[in-house]
Amino acid sequence: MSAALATATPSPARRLIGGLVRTRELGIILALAALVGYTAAGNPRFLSGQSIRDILLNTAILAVMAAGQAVVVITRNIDLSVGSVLGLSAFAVATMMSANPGLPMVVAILAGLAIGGVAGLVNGVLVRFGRVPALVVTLGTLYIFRGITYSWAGGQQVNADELPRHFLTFANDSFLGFLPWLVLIALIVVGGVSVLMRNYRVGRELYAMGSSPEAAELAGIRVARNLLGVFILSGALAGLAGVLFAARFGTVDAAAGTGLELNVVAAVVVGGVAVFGGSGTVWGAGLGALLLTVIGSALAVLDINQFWQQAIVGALIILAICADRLVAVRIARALRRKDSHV
Amino acid sequence: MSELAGDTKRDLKRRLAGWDSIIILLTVAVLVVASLSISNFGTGRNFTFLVLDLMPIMLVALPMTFIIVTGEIDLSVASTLGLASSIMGYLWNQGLSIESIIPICIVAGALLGALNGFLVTGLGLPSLAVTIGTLALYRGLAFVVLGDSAVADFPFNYTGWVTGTLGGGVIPNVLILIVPLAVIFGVILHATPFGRSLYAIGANAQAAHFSGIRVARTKFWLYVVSGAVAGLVGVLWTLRYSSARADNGAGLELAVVAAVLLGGVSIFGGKGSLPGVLAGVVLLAALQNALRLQDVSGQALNIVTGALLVLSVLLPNIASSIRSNWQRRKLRRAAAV
Amino acid sequence: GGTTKDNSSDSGTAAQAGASADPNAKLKEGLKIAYLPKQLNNPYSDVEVSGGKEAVGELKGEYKLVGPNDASASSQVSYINTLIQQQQDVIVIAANDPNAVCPSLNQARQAGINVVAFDSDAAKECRDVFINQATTQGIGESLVKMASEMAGGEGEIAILSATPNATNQNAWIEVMKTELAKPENAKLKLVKTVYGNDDDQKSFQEAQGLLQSYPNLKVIVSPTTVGIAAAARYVSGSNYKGKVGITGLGLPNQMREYVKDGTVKKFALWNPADIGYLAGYAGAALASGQITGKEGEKFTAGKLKDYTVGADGEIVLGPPTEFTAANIDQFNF
Amino acid sequence: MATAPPALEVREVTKSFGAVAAVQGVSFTLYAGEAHAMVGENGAGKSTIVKMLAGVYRPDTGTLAVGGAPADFGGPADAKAAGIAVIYQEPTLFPDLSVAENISMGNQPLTRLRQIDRRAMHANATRLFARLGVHIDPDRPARGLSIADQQLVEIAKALSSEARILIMDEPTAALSAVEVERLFSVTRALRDEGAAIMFISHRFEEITALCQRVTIMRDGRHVCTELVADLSVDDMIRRMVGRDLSALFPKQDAVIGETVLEVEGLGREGVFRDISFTVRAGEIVALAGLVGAGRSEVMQAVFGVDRYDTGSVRFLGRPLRAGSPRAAMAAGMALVPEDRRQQGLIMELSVERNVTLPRSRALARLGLLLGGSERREARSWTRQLHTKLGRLSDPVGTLSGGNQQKVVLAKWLATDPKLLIVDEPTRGIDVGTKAEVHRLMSSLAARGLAVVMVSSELPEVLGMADRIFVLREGHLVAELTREEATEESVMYAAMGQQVAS
Ligand SMILES: Nc1ncnc2c1ncn2[C@@H]1O[C@H](COP(=O)(O)OP(=O)(O)OP(=O)(O)O)[C@@H](O)[C@H]1O
Ligand SMILES: Nc1ncnc2c1ncn2[C@@H]1O[C@H](COP(=O)(O)OP(=O)(O)OP(=O)(O)O)[C@@H](O)[C@H]1O
Ligand SMILES: [Mg+2]
Ligand SMILES: [Mg+2]
Repeated sequence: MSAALATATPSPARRLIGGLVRTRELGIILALAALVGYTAAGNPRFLSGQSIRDILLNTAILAVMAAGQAVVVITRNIDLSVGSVLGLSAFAVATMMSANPGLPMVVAILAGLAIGGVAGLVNGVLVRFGRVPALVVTLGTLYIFRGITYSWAGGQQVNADELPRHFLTFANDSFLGFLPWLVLIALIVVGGVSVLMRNYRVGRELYAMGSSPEAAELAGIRVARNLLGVFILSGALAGLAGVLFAARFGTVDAAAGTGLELNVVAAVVVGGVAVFGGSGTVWGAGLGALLLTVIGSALAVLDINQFWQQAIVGALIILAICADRLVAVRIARALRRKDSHV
Repeated sequence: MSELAGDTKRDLKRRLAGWDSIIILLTVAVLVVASLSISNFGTGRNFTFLVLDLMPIMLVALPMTFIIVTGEIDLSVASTLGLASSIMGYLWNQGLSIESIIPICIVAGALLGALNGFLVTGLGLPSLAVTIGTLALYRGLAFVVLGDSAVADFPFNYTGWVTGTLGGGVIPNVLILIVPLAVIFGVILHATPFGRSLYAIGANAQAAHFSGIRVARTKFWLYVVSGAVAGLVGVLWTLRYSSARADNGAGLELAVVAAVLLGGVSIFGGKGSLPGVLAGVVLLAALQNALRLQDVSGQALNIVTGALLVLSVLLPNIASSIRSNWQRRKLRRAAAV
Repeated sequence: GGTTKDNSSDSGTAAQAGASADPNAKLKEGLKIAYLPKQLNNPYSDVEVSGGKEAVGELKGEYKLVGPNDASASSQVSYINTLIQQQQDVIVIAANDPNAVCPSLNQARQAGINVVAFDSDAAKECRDVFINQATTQGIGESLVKMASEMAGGEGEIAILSATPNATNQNAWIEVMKTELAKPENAKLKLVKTVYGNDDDQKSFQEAQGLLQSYPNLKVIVSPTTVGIAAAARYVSGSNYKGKVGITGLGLPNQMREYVKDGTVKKFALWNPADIGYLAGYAGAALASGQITGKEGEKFTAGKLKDYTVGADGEIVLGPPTEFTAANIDQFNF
Repeated sequence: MATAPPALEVREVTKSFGAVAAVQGVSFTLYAGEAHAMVGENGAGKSTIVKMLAGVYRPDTGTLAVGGAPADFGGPADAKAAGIAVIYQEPTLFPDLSVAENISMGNQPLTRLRQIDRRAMHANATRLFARLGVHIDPDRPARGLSIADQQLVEIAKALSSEARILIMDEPTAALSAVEVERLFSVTRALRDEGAAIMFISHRFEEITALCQRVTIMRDGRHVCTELVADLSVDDMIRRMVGRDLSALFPKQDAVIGETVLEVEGLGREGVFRDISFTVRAGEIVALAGLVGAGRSEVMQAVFGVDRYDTGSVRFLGRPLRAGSPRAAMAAGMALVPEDRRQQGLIMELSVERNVTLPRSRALARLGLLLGGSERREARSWTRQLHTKLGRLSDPVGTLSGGNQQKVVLAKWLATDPKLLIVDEPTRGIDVGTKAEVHRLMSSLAARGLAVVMVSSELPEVLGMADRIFVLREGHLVAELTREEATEESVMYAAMGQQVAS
C-alpha cells in the first residue's frame, strides 16, 4: 500500500517546491534586475555596449575567484588567501612575460594556474594534514604569500609598456568578435564547476563533506583527496585570475589584489552559499560576483556621492543576504507544510 | 576527597600543557630575549610605545574573544572604530564638549553593535556575512559623516593623557584602562555562569538552548559590548593620533582575529582562554616592535605574523600526533613480545 | 574640516627652536638619515628615496629606509617611534596625515632629531622644514592650463584624485577650483571629483564610471601618478580613445606607452628623485646647524645648487617639467 | 557452516584511548547466512569494535580477516570496498542533502556521461522505503528528520550498498515495535540470501527473535560466544553483568497529589493539534505512539524549547511563559531530550560542566564559580547513576553511548525538579542501568515528583506508567489507565487499526 503511494508521480506540491528550490537564486536575480532597471532609467548609457562590456570584464576576474571560493565554502572551509595568491601570480606572470615577450598567452595562463595550484596545495596540506582550521591557515598564508610577493617585488612595478602587446590585448580582444576572452573564460569556469558540483559524484561528495564532516569520514568519502583538490582548485583559479588581472590592468605591483578576499567572500555569500557549508551553488556565486560589480558600476554611473558609495555597497550586501534568507525560510516552511499531516 | 585532589593535580598538568600556556611562555621568552639582545627594546620609553601600539588590538580582542567563543565573529569592529572616530570629529567641529562627545561615541558604537546583533540573532543571518556587510557599511558611513577632512584640534589634556605616562614614569596611562578591563573580561569568561554559558553556546547552541541558556539574547549583547568597546577604542585612537578621520583603524579586524586565534581560541567556538589571547596580542606586538628595531622590513613582518598564526595551531597538533603514534608503536611492540 | 588650531603645548617649542643658524657651519659626516615615505613599494616613493640615497651617500652619512606597506598614518607613527629608539639624526618623512604623525614627530624633535617633511607635509609645528615639489599654486595653475589646452578652452572636465584625505592632492584641487572660477576659464566646467585611492584597479574603474556618467567629458585630470596611468590605460583600450584627453601628474616611464599611442598629449611632473635628494641635504644642513628652518636661511644642496628657506619653513624644488611625445624619451624614471 | 571461509574474522583485537582500554584481546567470527548478536553493558566496548570493523579506528594490536584474507583498513572507504556496511550507533546523515542522496552517497547510479542519474537515485530510495514500509519523502532534506526517521534512513542506506557483511550498532534504539518488526523481516531476508549480520542491542527479546549466535562482552573483554538457543535471557544478563539481576521494572506505588501540569488545547501548525492533558504529583504519565507521532514535539513545546501556536500551559496553577526554557526551569521543570548528541550534551565540554550546566547559577558564590562545588555535585550524581567514566574533566564525547545518556539524566536530576519530562530515557542504556533508571524514576515519583515519559518501548511504558496517553499523527487519540493498558490496546490506538500479523 505504501509502495504505491511513494512511487506515484510527483504531486503538484512537490513540483511547486522543486521549482522554488531551483530558483533558490531568485532573490539575487530580482535584485540584479531591479538595480539594472533603476540605473538604466537614470542613465541610459548604462546599457550601452561599452558599458556592458566593461561590467562583464570587471565581473570576469571576481567570478573566476568566486567559483573557486564557492567550492571551498561549500565544504565548510574558507580560503582567505586568494587575494594574495592573485597578487603573487599576477606579479610572477607579468615578470615572466616582460622578460620573455615571445611566450604565447596559453603559457601565461598555465603558469598562473600552476602558481595558484601550488599555493592552494600548501593551504590544503596544512588544513588536512596539519588539522589547522582553514580560516587560520588561509589568514596566515594571506600574510605569507603577500609577504613573499613584496619581498620579491620590492618597489618594482611591471608597467604596460614592458608587457608584450598580445598579452595586453588579450583582455580587450573577443572570441568570434563579440565575446571577450575574459568573459568566455569566466563562463567556462563558472559553468564547468557548477556542472561538476551538481551532476558528478565528486561534487556531491563535496556537498556532503560540508554538510557533515564527521559523517563524510564515516561514509568512506576520500576526504583528504577531495579537500586537497578543493584548495588546489581555489588556488589555481585565483592564479588564473592573477593572469587575467595582469592582462586587464597592465600595471602590476606587489599590492595587486590586496583586500580582494573580502569581495570574493562577499560575492559567494551574497550568491547564496551558506557559510556553514553544504548548500548553495557555484553559479549563484557567479551571480553574486555580477551583482557586486553592477552595484559598483551603477553607483558610479548614478553619480552618487563618492562618500555614500561604500555605505550603499554595505547596505546592499546586507539586503541581499536578507533576501536570500527570506527565500530559504519560505522553502523550509513550504516543506514543513507539505510534510504535515495535521 | 583524595581522589578529587588527584583530579585537580592532573587537570593542572593538562592545563599547563595546553596551548594557551605555551603561548604565554613563548611570549615571556620573546620579551626576555628581546630585552637582553636588542638595545633599546627594554627601555621604559619603548615599553610605552609597545603598550600604545597594542592598545587598540588588545581592547577590541576582549569582546572578540567572547564572540568567537560563542562560534560567531565580528569583522565590523574596525569600521565601527572608524565611524566612532568620524562622529567624534564631527561633533567636535559642532562645538560639543569632549566630555559629552566621548560617551556619545561609546553609545554610538553600542548601537552599531546592536544592529549587528539584531541581524545575527533576530534574523538568524550568518555573522561572517553580516559583518562583512557592516564592515563596508560602517566605513562608508564614516566617510559620509566626516568626508575627506581630518579633525585635529582636540584638547591637549586628553590627547596628552592617552600618549602620556603615569607621573611621567614608564607606566602608560592607558594601562589604567586596559588592565581592569582585561581582568573584568577574564573573570567573567572563566569564573561566572555567564562565561560558562558562552562556551556551551559555542560548542552546541541547540543543547545550550535546551539547558535554558538564552542563546540569542546572549549573542546580541555580546555584539553590543563589542560595538561599545570599538567605539571606545575609536575615541582612544583619535586622541592618540590627535586626528579624527574616516579611515582610522582600517584593516584592524584581521589583526584582531589573528591575535585571538593565536591565543588559542578555536574559530569554531567553544574553546579558548582569555590569558592566552592577551599573550597572543602581546606576542604579536612585541615581535613586530623587536623586528622593527632590528630594521626587519614590513614585508618580513607579514611573513612572520602569518607563519606564527599557522604554526601556533600546527605545532601542537604535530606534537600530539607524534605522541599518539609513539604510544601505538609501544603498544604493538608490547603485544608482539 | 578642521585644521590644527592650538594643537599642543609642545607645538613649536622643539629643542632647536631657540638656536640660531650658522650659515658657515661645516656639513657633518656620518649623520644617520632615515627616510620614511608614505608607503614602501610604491614606484613613485621608490624614485624619490633613490635621490635621497644618492644625497646621503655624497654626505657620507648612514642611509636608512623604513616604511609601512599601507599608506596609513598609524603605521607611520610606529616607525617614527622606532626611529626615535634608534636615535637617528634626521627623519625625512612624507606624512600620510599631517596631524596624526605630529605628536610622535615632536617627541622625535625633543629627542634631538631633525625632521624634514617632503612630498606631503606634516603640520608645520612638528617639522623643521618642508621640501615642496613645486608651489601648490604653481601645480594647480599648470594642471588647469594643461586641461584647458586639451579641451580647447571649453567643455566638461573631471578630476581623478588619490585618497579623499591626501593632503597635497586636496591642496592642488583647491587651487584648481579657484583657477576655474576665473573668467578666462569660464567655459571649462568641473563636473566631478572622484577618488581612486591610489589603487590601480579602483582608479581604473573610477575612470570608467566617469566616462559613463558624463558622455560629453573632454578631459580627465589626474594629479596622481597611479590615477593618470590607470585612466590612460582605460581610455587607450576603449573606444573613447582620441575623444577624451588625459592629463595630470605622471611618471614618464609609466606614461611613455600612452604618450606614444596618442592617448596622452601632455602631462607634468617634477623629478621625484630630486625631492629626496634635496630633502637629504636639507636634513644635513639642519643637523649641522647651517639652517634652523627660519625664513630666509640659505644652504647648498649638492648638484642642485643653492636654496633659500621660504615662509613657514618651505623649500620649493622648482617648477614642474611638462612631458610630451617630443621630449619624453629623454627621461628615465 | 564451518566449511566455507568465515565472512569476517576478528582475532585478538585491542584498542585503547589513552589510559582507557576499551577493547582487550577480543576474537569472534561472523558467518555468511547468520545473524550474530553482540551484547554487553554500556561501555563494554561494542561500538569500539564496530568502528574497528568499519575502518574508523585501526586496532592497536590484533588482526581482521574478510572472507579468509587478512584485512588492514586505512579508513572507512577500505572497509566499504571490502563489502562491509555499517549502521553506527549515532546517525550520520548529511543534513543539507536530500534523503535520496544520503542513501546513495558513494554509489549513486550514473548515466553514460558518468553524471548522476537523479531519477534512478530517487527510484532506489523509494524502493528501499517501500521495503521497510516507511513514508519518508526521498526529496526532502535530511535536516529536521526525527531521530527515528534518521535511523530508518541509515538502515536504507546500509541496505542500498548491498554489502556482504552488515553491521548494525543499536539500530532499533529509537524505533518502536512496528518498525523493528519490519526491519527484522528485511534483515532475515538478507541473511537468508547469504549476508553476514552483526546486531547490537540492549533488548534481549530482539536478540532471541533475530540472532543465531551471541557474543557477550564485559569491560572490553570477550566473555563467550554461544548459540542463542543454548542461553536463557537470565544467563546472558548474568554473564554480561557478572551477577544476578532482579526484577526489571520495580514500579513503586505512590500517593497521587495535586495537579502539577495542565496542558490545554496545545497546537503547532503542521506538527500537533489540540493536545490537552494533566499530570499530577507522584504520577508517571507516559506518552506513547508510533515514531513521528509528535510526542517529542509536544513535550518540547511544553518545556519552551519550541514554539506553539495555540493553547496554554499551566504549571502548579500558574500560566507558564511560552518559549522560555529558562522560565520552565525556574518553575521546576526538567526535560531530558531524546537526542543526546544534539540536544542533551555538549560533547566537547567535560562531564562535570555538562552535569552542572543548568545549575551553574545556583552553584555560584557571589556570582563566581570557584572551588569544587561543581565537581562535588557532578561526582555525586554520576556515581548515583553508575556512570562509567575516567575523569570528570574528560570531554563527555569520549563516553560510550549509554554512559552519555546517564550524564544527561544526571544533569537534569541535579536540578531537583517538580516535573521531570523524559524523552526516550533509556535509549541505548543497558539492562542493569535501565533497571536502575526505572527504580530511580519510580522512587522520585513516590516522593512526589511528577514524571512525563515519552517512550517507544512498550514494555517500559506498560511497566512504569500510571496513565498512558497515545498520540497519532499529532492528535491525542486515547487515554489509558494502568489497568486498561495492554500491548494490544496501546498499539491499536497508536496505529488506528487492528495490529496486523
Ligand atoms: N574517542 C574515545 N576517546 C576516549 N575514550 C573512548 C572513546 N570512545 C570510546 N571510549 C571509551 O571506550 C569504552 C568503550 O566504549 P564503547 O562506545 O565501545 O562502548 P559500548 O559497548 O558501545 O557502550 P554502549 O552500549 O553504551 O554504546 C568506554 O569506556 C568509552 O568511554
Ligand atoms: N525540525 C523539524 N523540522 C521539520 N519537521 C520536523 C522537525 N522535527 C520533527 N519533525 C517532524 O515532526 C514529526 C513529529 O516528530 P517527533 O520527533 O515529535 O515524533 P515522536 O513522536 O517524538 O517520535 P520519535 O521521537 O519516536 O521519533 C515528525 O514527522 C518529524 O519528521
Ligand atoms: Mg555503543
Ligand atoms: Mg521523539
